Amino acid sequence: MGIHTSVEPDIATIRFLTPEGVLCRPMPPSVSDELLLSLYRSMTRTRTFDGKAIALQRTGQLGTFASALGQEAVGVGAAAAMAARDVLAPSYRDHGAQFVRGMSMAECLLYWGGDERGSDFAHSRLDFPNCVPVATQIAHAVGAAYAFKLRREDRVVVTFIGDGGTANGGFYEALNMAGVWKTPVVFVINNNGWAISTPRALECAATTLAQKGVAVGVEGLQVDGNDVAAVYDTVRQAVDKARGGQGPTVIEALTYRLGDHTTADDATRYRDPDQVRREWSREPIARLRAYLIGKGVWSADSEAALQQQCLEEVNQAVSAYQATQPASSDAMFDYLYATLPPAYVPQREIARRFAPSAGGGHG
Amino acid sequence: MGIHTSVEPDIATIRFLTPEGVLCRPMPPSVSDELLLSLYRSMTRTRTFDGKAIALQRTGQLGTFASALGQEAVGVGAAAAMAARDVLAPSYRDHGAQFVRGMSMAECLLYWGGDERGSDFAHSRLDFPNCVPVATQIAHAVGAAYAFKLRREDRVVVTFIGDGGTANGGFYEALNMAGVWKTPVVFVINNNGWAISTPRALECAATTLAQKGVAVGVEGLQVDGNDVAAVYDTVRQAVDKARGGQGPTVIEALTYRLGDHTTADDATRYRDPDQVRREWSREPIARLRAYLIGKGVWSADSEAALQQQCLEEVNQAVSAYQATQPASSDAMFDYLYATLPPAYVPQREIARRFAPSAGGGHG
Amino acid sequence: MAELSLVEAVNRALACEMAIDESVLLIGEDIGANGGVFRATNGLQARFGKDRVVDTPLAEGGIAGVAVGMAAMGLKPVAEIQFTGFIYPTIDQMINHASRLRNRTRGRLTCPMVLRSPYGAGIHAPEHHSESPEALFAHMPGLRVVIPSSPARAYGLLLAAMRDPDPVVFLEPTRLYRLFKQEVADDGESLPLDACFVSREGKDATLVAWGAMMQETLAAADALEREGVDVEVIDVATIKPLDVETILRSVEKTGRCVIIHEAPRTAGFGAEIAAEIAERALFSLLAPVKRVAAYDVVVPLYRLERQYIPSLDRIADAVRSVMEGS
Amino acid sequence: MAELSLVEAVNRALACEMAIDESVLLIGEDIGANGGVFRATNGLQARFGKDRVVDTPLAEGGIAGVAVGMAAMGLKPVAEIQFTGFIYPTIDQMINHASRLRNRTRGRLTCPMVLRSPYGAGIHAPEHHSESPEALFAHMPGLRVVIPSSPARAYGLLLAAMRDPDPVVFLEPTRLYRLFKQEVADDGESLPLDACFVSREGKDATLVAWGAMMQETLAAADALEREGVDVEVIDVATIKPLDVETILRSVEKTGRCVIIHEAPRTAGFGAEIAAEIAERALFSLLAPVKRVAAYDVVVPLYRLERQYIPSLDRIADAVRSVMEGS
Ligand SMILES: Cc1ncc(C[n+]2csc(CCOP(=O)(O)OP(=O)(O)O)c2C)c(N)n1
Ligand SMILES: Cc1ncc(C[n+]2csc(CCOP(=O)(O)OP(=O)(O)O)c2C)c(N)n1
Ligand SMILES: [Mg+2]
Ligand SMILES: [Mg+2]
Repeated sequence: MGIHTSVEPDIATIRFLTPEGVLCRPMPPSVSDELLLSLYRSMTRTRTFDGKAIALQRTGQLGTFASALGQEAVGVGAAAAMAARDVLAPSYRDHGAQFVRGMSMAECLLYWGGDERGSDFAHSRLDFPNCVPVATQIAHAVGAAYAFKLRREDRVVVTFIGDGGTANGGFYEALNMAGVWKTPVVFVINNNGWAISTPRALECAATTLAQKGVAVGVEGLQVDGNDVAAVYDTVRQAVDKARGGQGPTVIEALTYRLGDHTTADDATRYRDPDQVRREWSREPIARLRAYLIGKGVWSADSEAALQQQCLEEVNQAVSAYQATQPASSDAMFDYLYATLPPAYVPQREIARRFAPSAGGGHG
Repeated sequence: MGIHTSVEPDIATIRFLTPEGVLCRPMPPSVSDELLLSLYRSMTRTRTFDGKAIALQRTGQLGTFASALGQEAVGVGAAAAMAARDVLAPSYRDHGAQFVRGMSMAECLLYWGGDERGSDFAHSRLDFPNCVPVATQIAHAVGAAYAFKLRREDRVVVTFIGDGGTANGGFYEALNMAGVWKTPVVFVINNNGWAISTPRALECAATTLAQKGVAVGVEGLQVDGNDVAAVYDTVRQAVDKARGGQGPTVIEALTYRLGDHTTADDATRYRDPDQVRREWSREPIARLRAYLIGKGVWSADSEAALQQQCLEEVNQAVSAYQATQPASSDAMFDYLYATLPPAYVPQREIARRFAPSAGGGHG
Repeated sequence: MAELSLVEAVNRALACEMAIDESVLLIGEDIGANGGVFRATNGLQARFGKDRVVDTPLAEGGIAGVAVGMAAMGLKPVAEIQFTGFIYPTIDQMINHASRLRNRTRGRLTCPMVLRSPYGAGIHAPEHHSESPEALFAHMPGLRVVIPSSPARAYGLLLAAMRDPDPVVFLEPTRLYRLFKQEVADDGESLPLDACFVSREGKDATLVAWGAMMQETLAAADALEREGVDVEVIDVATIKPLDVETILRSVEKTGRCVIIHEAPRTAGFGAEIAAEIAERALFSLLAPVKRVAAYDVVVPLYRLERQYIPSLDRIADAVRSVMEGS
Repeated sequence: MAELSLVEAVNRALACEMAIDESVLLIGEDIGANGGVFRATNGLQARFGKDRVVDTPLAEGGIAGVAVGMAAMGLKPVAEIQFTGFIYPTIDQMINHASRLRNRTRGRLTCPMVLRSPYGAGIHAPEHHSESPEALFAHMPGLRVVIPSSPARAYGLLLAAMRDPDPVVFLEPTRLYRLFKQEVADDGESLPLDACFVSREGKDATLVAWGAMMQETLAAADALEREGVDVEVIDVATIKPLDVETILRSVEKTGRCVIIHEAPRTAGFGAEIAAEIAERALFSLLAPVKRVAAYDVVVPLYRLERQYIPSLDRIADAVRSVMEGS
């Protein structure tokens, strides 16, 4: 039956920087040194934040937390390719992107610290909140993009999903609709090799996840997700394409989850530490640092200053988070409907009556 | 971005007989004249049945009914490629296949006549019943195939889905699992060009539906679904492959729904009659008849005899259907659980008490 | 005022709101040229265009999900699910997103969508076409659930649902789609979304129903009247939030209550009403609160569906038993 | 007999049945090497192999669907859904297939599967990890719904669920997974699937609860005892089919009933119990039937979850009010 068989598409991985930080193709014109420095700073901010968040969790000051360690280039690179007016539909591990979009670190801590106010972003107020039910955000992205297309608004939606999530029907249904409707949306698959303990090979038998696009007539691309330049440039082109009315793109970013799945996970139960060690040599921040230092635009001094700055920012955010007074029991009722229906008003009263006397701040 | 783009796979349509009934490739060795005659008879039976079922519905003697007019080659060809011990997981339009599997016409009428006993097949008792919620049967097929693989039983599952159904996440999730687990299952996509009123182009932007397999690492093939030899031979190979432990195959069969979606539908509301007229020149039965007559193995006499025989069979089935006494109200309770839990026993009593005095037969 | 069937009233409400509010759009399977399998959207694609009356691929979960995304960005999508038997894949999006988007974002994003579906048994439809899942949605905080029982109520309540700033599940009894016609004003006036209708006043017992079961219930009321039993009939119509006050007032007056629904008995919405009565009107009760519901069985194929749907006889029998106080 | 936590008891029941019955297999996300996110399947893949402890792709609808297919062919799949917040995509397969395969085929094909899931709030988990959807499943004809409240009950009821010839939804209170240990026999003895447990006898009022709420309920019983109120506590455990007789007997004795659950109040399973009492034990009642349930709100993020879960105070308050007859 050979000749009739659907062929495995030949998908090449887009990359500019090798793991050693050496150019393997000329940097695209869109990627200036200035941009790279800004992406570098964003990645470093994210990593600093992650370290602190894990520490807070370990000391009982934060709930379960999903770190982006090792995957910073995907979120940062993709978000940097968006215009401010565009809309992000994130998963739960995309604070790298959200920080670029203007979400504050204190908001992020509030969310993982068990407080809905963390999703009431002061900036990028059309961005969707974190999405925990895997793959459900993809339809939101397509629906939002449909709205923009219908109203001829110049906005593009960028959405993220993990490798594991691409096995879910919700991903497929929405991707398919985007293909039919040619909505202005970019799907970024954050392929970090694992869905909790499930390795990529047990999630899907296809060679790449980019080829998911083939099933639905949507262009599929694969990038080195640890090369922020490749992520940025590829997403930028896909965003431009979407903006130009030429429909959606699915981009598989190859990266690696260097940490546990979340603070509730212990990856040593299922993952070979040698694999993790190997992957540390490919991670995005050191790679870009090597390149920037090689180009003479970065130094040990600038690094130290940046580290300091990030730490300060994180510490300030932690203080703000910890100073936030917990919401009252009314907070369970007041945003449920535009106006609380009379049927539920007595319940709000009961909740007030049984509320424990107000506790301290967060954490 | 051209060079990195996932390519549209080049999928050729497998065909032996042209619409005129002329060989365009040598018949495969697996397809003898004897087999073709038997397939021809099966297709004719199905078509005769469909005509009668529609007439029954129009005269108030049957409920809503989904005819297979024009698509007989898909069901018949695929089912003929199965061993008796294999298992079928049909959709709701696959009585062509079910008749080959031994479902009686009276059973089929009972089902569409609103009686669960129609799904208590006397033959092929492991076959799944009709499946109305589109795409939900695909997971059943994969689960069943998993059972056979686990128990090292020499059984393969064949399942059907419409073109419209392939947009559903249930199809994708199950197909993906089959790819990962290499279960012995064959997915036949009955692409009849329409999902009720929704044309193929509005269901999916991919060029073929066979390429859905690319997304999940499952081989995908496309056949002329009006060429029963092509359907038979392709499914046969896929069944052999599955039996040999080499995993699943998805086969898109290109056909056309010559009738309304169901008796509740009026396709003239949304479909160009010229398209239907054109498609009549490609339908599977006349095509095979032309070939068989050309080969000298079929004649006007044998045709008349077959028509007569099919009519008699159908009429007998109608009589049996009409003579079936309606079930009593107990029928709602007695197969709900292995043993009706005590909590629901009083309800069975109430139902008895309020049962209208027994009515007549079906229809 | 023209006489309209319930499905025509739905059509008119959709057309009315689409004409007034250009953020309203319709999505669903076969709602375009085909006008929906029941013709609820008949003519609307021709009138409002393919961008606002969108034939979707066959993916109910996806339909609900894109509706959430559209609504979050300020559109007012009205999604049609072809039959309630296929509504289950929407539950994930309805409970995990539609119903809580406002809450999760402290009001920053909202979800003004309507999920419409033909609902219930009684039309000799095929398998999986006759389900009554209102109780599932009624249990989800943040949703509204509305079930009209007449053309006029369908028109007014659907307008209200489309104008509501929060997600509404709108279930349309297929059995009533063409059963009778009624004068329906073309005035764009909506009905309140959290008030029961007292469809018939009476003093001896309170009958509570909704949707198509209002037919058997009102017929039972007529039959009982001939026996000298004068019942009050309440059409709940807005299942969630429930206007329990109207029901309690009636039960306080009559002292007896029979609740009727087409969904299976166990954990059906009738239980909620009975529970509220048991908590808040107990001492007014002269007789047990009875539920006349479908049995706890799968909706049978159509040969038995009339034995599944609570009948006038069953309702009347229950009322007679509460009149005897047992 | 060893002291086991609830999650260890689940593990032991799974291991026991897999050893006895080779048609039992486990499927779910991260149940293999990882042993499940709560370790319920810890060690089982190593013991029974990858073919019988199957790590699935991330697709709950597909998991339920393949379980139906497996069960139809005679396997006994036990599917784990990682958290009840992700159980909604299984509903379609559970209501449209699992619960009715036997009925649809007149017993020709059956569906002996178990759908397990950690359930409920109270462990400071992230968003969507704290849901209590038992009422949804309880409304589906053809299913069984089981919720253990202790290690011993988890062991015996899970064995029974796996041995039952029909589909069972088995919800395991995460809050109890490691809260306490208890002696659990390793004897392979199952518990009945349609009988409530009278966990504490008393004469003044009947408290009805299940799952993790048994904690607050029993604690409230203790507190009330110190006030001189002697309550009976019933652990429903098998929500569906409901052993209402045990509850009615108790209410007939005490004349008072308070029903406690962690799911939102409206159309929660407590309504079903209250409705049954209002119909069948009305004249035994000395006070209104009260429900102490979560509010009709979305489960809040963890800072407020303790205000969401019915507290000992709320329960005791309700009992005091029924003791006063109001
Ligand atoms: C629908 C659903 N099922 C299960 C979970 C529990 N869960 C959280 S993350 C996760 C794995 C996701 O893997 P992947 O999509 O690769 O994203 P990653 O966490 O690796 O970024 C699972 C199973 C969930 N959140 N949603
Ligand atoms: C999940 C689901 N949604 C909607 C329907 C209603 N419906 C029945 S058939 C059909 C179209 C199916 O089209 P296709 O898959 O191409 O199969 P065909 O009928 O053409 O054989 C629809 C929408 C259904 N049965 N199941
Ligand atoms: Mg991953
Ligand atoms: Mg079709």
